[in-house]
Amino acid sequence: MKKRYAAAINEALHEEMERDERVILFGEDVEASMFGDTAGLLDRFGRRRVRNTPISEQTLAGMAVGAAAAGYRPVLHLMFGNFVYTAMDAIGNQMARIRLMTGGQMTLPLTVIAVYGGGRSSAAQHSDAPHPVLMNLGGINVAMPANPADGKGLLKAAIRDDNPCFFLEAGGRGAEMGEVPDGEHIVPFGAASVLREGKDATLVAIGTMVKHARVAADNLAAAGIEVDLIDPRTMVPLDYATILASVEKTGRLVVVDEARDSCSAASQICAVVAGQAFSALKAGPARVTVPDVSLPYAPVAEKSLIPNPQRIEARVRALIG
Amino acid sequence: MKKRYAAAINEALHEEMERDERVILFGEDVEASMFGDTAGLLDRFGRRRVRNTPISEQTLAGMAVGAAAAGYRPVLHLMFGNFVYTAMDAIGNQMARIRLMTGGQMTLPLTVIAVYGGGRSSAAQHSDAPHPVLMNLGGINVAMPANPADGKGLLKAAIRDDNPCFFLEAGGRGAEMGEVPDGEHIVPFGAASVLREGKDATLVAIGTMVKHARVAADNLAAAGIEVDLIDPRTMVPLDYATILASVEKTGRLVVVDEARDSCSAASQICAVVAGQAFSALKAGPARVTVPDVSLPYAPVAEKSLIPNPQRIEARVRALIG
Amino acid sequence: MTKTNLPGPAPDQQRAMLRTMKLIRAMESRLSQDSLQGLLPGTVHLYIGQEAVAAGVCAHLKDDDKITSTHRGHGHFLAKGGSPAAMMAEIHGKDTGVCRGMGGSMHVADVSKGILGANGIVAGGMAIATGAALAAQLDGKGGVAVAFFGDGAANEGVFMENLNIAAVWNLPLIFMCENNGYGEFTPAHTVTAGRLIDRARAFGMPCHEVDGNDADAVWATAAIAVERARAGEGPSYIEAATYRIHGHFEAEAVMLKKPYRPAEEIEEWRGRDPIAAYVARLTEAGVVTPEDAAGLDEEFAEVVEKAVADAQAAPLPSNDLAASLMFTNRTVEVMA
Amino acid sequence: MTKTNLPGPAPDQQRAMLRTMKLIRAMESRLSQDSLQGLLPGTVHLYIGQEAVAAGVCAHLKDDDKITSTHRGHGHFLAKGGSPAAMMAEIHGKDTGVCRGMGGSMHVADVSKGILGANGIVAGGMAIATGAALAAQLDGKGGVAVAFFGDGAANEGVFMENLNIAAVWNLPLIFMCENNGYGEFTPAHTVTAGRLIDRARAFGMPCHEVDGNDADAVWATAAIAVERARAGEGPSYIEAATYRIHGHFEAEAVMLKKPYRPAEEIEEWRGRDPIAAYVARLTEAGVVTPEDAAGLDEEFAEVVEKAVADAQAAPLPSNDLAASLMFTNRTVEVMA
Ligand SMILES: Cc1ncc(C[n+]2csc(CCOP(=O)(O)OP(=O)(O)O)c2C)c(N)n1
Ligand SMILES: Cc1ncc(C[n+]2csc(CCOP(=O)(O)OP(=O)(O)O)c2C)c(N)n1
Ligand SMILES: [Mg+2]
Ligand SMILES: [Mg+2]
Repeated sequence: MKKRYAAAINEALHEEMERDERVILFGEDVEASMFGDTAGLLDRFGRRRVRNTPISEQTLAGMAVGAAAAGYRPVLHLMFGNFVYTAMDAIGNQMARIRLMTGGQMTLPLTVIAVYGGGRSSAAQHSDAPHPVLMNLGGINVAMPANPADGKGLLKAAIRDDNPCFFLEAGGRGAEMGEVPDGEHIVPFGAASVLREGKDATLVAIGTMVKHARVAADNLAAAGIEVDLIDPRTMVPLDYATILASVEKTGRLVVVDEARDSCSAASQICAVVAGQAFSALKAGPARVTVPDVSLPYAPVAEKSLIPNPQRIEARVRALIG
Repeated sequence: MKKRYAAAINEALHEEMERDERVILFGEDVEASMFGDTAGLLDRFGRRRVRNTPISEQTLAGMAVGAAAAGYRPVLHLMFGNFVYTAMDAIGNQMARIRLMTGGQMTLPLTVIAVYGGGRSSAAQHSDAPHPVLMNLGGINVAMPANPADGKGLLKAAIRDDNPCFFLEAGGRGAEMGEVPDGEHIVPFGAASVLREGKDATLVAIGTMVKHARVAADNLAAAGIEVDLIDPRTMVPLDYATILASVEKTGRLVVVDEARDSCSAASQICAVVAGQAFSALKAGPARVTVPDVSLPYAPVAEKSLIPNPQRIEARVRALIG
Repeated sequence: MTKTNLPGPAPDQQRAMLRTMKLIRAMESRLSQDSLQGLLPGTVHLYIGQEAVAAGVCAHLKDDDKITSTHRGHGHFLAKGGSPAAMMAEIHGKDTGVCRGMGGSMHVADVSKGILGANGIVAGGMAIATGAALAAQLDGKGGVAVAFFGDGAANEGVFMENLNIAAVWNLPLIFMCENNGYGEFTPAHTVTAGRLIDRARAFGMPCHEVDGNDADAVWATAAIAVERARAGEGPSYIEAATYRIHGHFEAEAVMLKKPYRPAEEIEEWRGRDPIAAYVARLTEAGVVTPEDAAGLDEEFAEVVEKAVADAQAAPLPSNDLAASLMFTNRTVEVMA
Repeated sequence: MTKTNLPGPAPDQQRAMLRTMKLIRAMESRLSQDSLQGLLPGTVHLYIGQEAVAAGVCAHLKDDDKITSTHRGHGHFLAKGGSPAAMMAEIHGKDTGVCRGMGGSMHVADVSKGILGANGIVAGGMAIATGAALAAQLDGKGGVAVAFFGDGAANEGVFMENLNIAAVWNLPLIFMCENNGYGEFTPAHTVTAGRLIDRARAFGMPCHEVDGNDADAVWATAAIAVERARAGEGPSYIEAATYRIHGHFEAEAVMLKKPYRPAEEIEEWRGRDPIAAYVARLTEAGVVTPEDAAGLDEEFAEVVEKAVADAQAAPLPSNDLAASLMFTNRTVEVMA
């Protein structure tokens, strides 16, 4: 059945809270639910398990660790991706480290939801894509669903996972429709999806960028250039095998990422592919990313910095030469 | 004259505070100075300009922004690299963004000092190398001096720079000696130093890793393998030109970085080189990094995870084949 | 509550505050319309109903004094002397904007006027104000910094950190809390233990409560705190009770499934509109005539009209601008 | 100060607390020696002088109750039932350590005993305790969580955030502040405005001050707070005045250029040693004999000796261990 992105996510939360009463949800304004993803949960599950919180991100993230260590499966809605920085001590110094530091004693089945990405004139404090920072921390799984089905399936997987999982929602995409399988639908972490097959190049697109990459791939196909279009779906763990196999076939790689370029996921993927599939490569792997700037408010200026179908298409064409 | 690393840094602070009374210093225990880098400054410059602070990292970093915006040149000693996470909201949402958000009105001549890296059984909350996170933020300069001379010269440059600069001190290296030029000594940001020249491979080593890379390069030379050894010295801005020119000559690249591998500086450099110097490459660019783990306390286990001369040497040899 | 039998503002000062409030209201009423009609790029958080706080506090400040503001920052910007035209252009995302279109509504700033910026991070401006207060203390010229923030921001831990540092170092800083009863869509009392003012009291600084819809009362209270700061006697905390008549942001009626505040509550506060009440008081006292008040409305209607027209006609910022603004001395390049 | 005319511990409980304190002291005295001789991999922050706090509080806790601790965490670990041998092996960095050598002194934890870990981040454990208290509230079985922290940690903003959330949600949580007068090498009064207890009071929870060197007084105060938490009546704050006799960490004498605390101050507090005083009190009251006390010293000397010998003989953790422990269900691989 076709569903909106936010609705699919909301459905996953309903189903998992129904299934397991140790799943609890808290965050700022989860009751009013600006994004619609947590709508209705308070009415359904009550104020014991669904809690509006004070504006105290650092503590909320630390509490998720504590509640998980004590046997619950907390879901924290952190609102915007930039607030990952606000809560970073609890994330980078506790959540990501504490399992190792306790010699594996502590198991942390927790999920953190945050909405990331630009394109809506929200300016520099509400537009970051924080996945590269999370990837560098180690110890945290990171999902970046690009469509309603993956939104539902990855969130259910995250909630059932015994490890800390970030679930990064594509900003401004809440109303987009997509087919969501009926019944129980779970998407495992670490399994990329191949959205299109082609022999000429491998196009990897992350989260928000999948949509643009699809358009680019369609345009390229119309011009006779066929690409493998790969959506990794989770950045940790990252399905390098699928990407490498594709590059072995195509010999060319373009990675599209809404992160700033330096130390981006795109750079990571290009580095690994350059290291592991060098002999298969016919051209240097290419990145289409945001330059190392803060996103501006002015819409045209902002859009010009975020990868778009034209830039992606041009990059693939340049590679093929 | 030969000086210790911490002493060279201390000298830079003395000289810059002497030179410009708008340079001020604050941080936790800058008076007692566990690392020796801020020793004597309070006695010399008094409690107006040198202040021990409460343990409030988030606010200290925000205050550096405010004091800089109001015309001072604050130097904040943040103690350990992991506390970058503790202060991350002020760093990632304010320090890195506010100049752009104000349309360039706000100029932030501030410096943040932090000691990073493992190898001393300090365990996972005191051993991180946070430079990839800082690089991804954009808007922040990052220096990683590997020796006393660069320690002095880069810190003086950072303090005089009109932009936010992180000055990351190599952990556990405070007592190491090195030649420091007499008199005014400033090392510009964005200029790599080439420590050794050779035709067979380009070895880039970052901060703490330069020492190990030197040993590896010496060993390789003894076996007839000559490398260009490059210390980028600053990660933002990063002197890609020097690295690219070297790779054009050697055709091979190994980057050594104490960061966790995913979205590391090593990955960034490999990605850029693979993209820009592909036709010069004889082999895939290689990374020697820390795997995506938290560093353990147990010394042998910890050391096994941090790049060492043997691993570096092996990687270069493998590339040359 | 600080009683209005404190020394109050002189008639000139009252007229100036009325001007400030009317200017803010005129600007924001237009922003509200334009936002609902989809004419603005981003979202806007309006200060309508809280104008007396910015007006009463900023009346005491000079250009050299610093303020930091919040996501709800238009009022503070204008009250501290920011240009209406430059703000309007900013919110329209134009190159002529006070931040060249890079910041928008949530980031209006004019450093030359001591406005260190509205801020999209709740409580994010506070430490910046503390840093500016440290600078003012070092300057030793009697400068002061004011951190404006909301009841919601008072639950961010940095609030306490800043209270502590300001108190320990005796900084010339004013913590100006605008308690409007809500953070986004959550009533403050459901997420706030105890009274906010007691948090500040724990740090041993003078603490004042004031009716945030009474410009004279705010003025009188701020006078005490500003004087204290200028005299080198340290920080103060002021808490103003007020209300966001328009709610959290203009899009909320569309975005939310159901109302989160009682209609009667909104009506009650509309009845306590700080500007209407002030006009009544000043007219009664003969400080202004009804014609004066109407004249201000006309004057600002024109200001707004022109600001909007100019903003609409203004050029967009170039696509290269952001890359050139990140650092003072270089343009960010992309390493493809 | 909470007076000792509160209902106090029974003789059995007193003997148990004396055991706890003596065990901690015996373990740490050895750690001090071994650290100064360079026999331990990392640094150690010793609890010597503060033992009465951990003993008095943990006497009320069951294995299901949760605590979070600090960088100075050996005392809390042992008082809450952690194994001395497993702790010693941990600090030696061995595979038999309670954290398999992965955490070391700053991270001793035993989840099966409700010890959610010492923590190297100042104030880092607090929110973890709050989360555990939330879990206990949801469990509805009268469980309680205790966050141990220092005077220095009380200047981290998260302190206030946690006080607020615990109070708003009425969580079964105890904020156990050990005010030992210093954070590292900085005297607390130079970086702390007002009194810490007033910060907690602002959130409307019961607040107690107690002599942290008097185990009975701590016991009596903790009894009230624990009972309140178990009864679902919400959080409390306790502040214990105490002293770190050994200073911040064992390396400080070597690392610092000059002393940061007066010799007389150290001597004065040595004179108020919580264990010596307790032995005197219990002997006087006939609860223990001098021989009992000496017997404990002998017993623990053996425990320590064996713990050290076992730790020395134990195997190192394998170099692959860290990669296998990051996640529950996979080993971290390196993509070369
Ligand atoms: C760190 C952070 N957390 C959450 C938000 C989302 N947010 C924006 S405004 C707001 C409420 C702020 O309430 P208050 O401080 O009372 O200010 P008011 O809106 O009432 O003026 C929230 C939660 C944010 N912008 N920054
Ligand atoms: C976030 C953070 N900042 C700074 C430090 C460095 N540090 C370690 S212990 C300490 C002092 C803590 O003082 P207090 O809370 O009083 O505990 P005590 O050492 O007195 O037991 C500091 C500043 C740290 N570990 N974590
Ligand atoms: Mg509010
Ligand atoms: Mg202390």
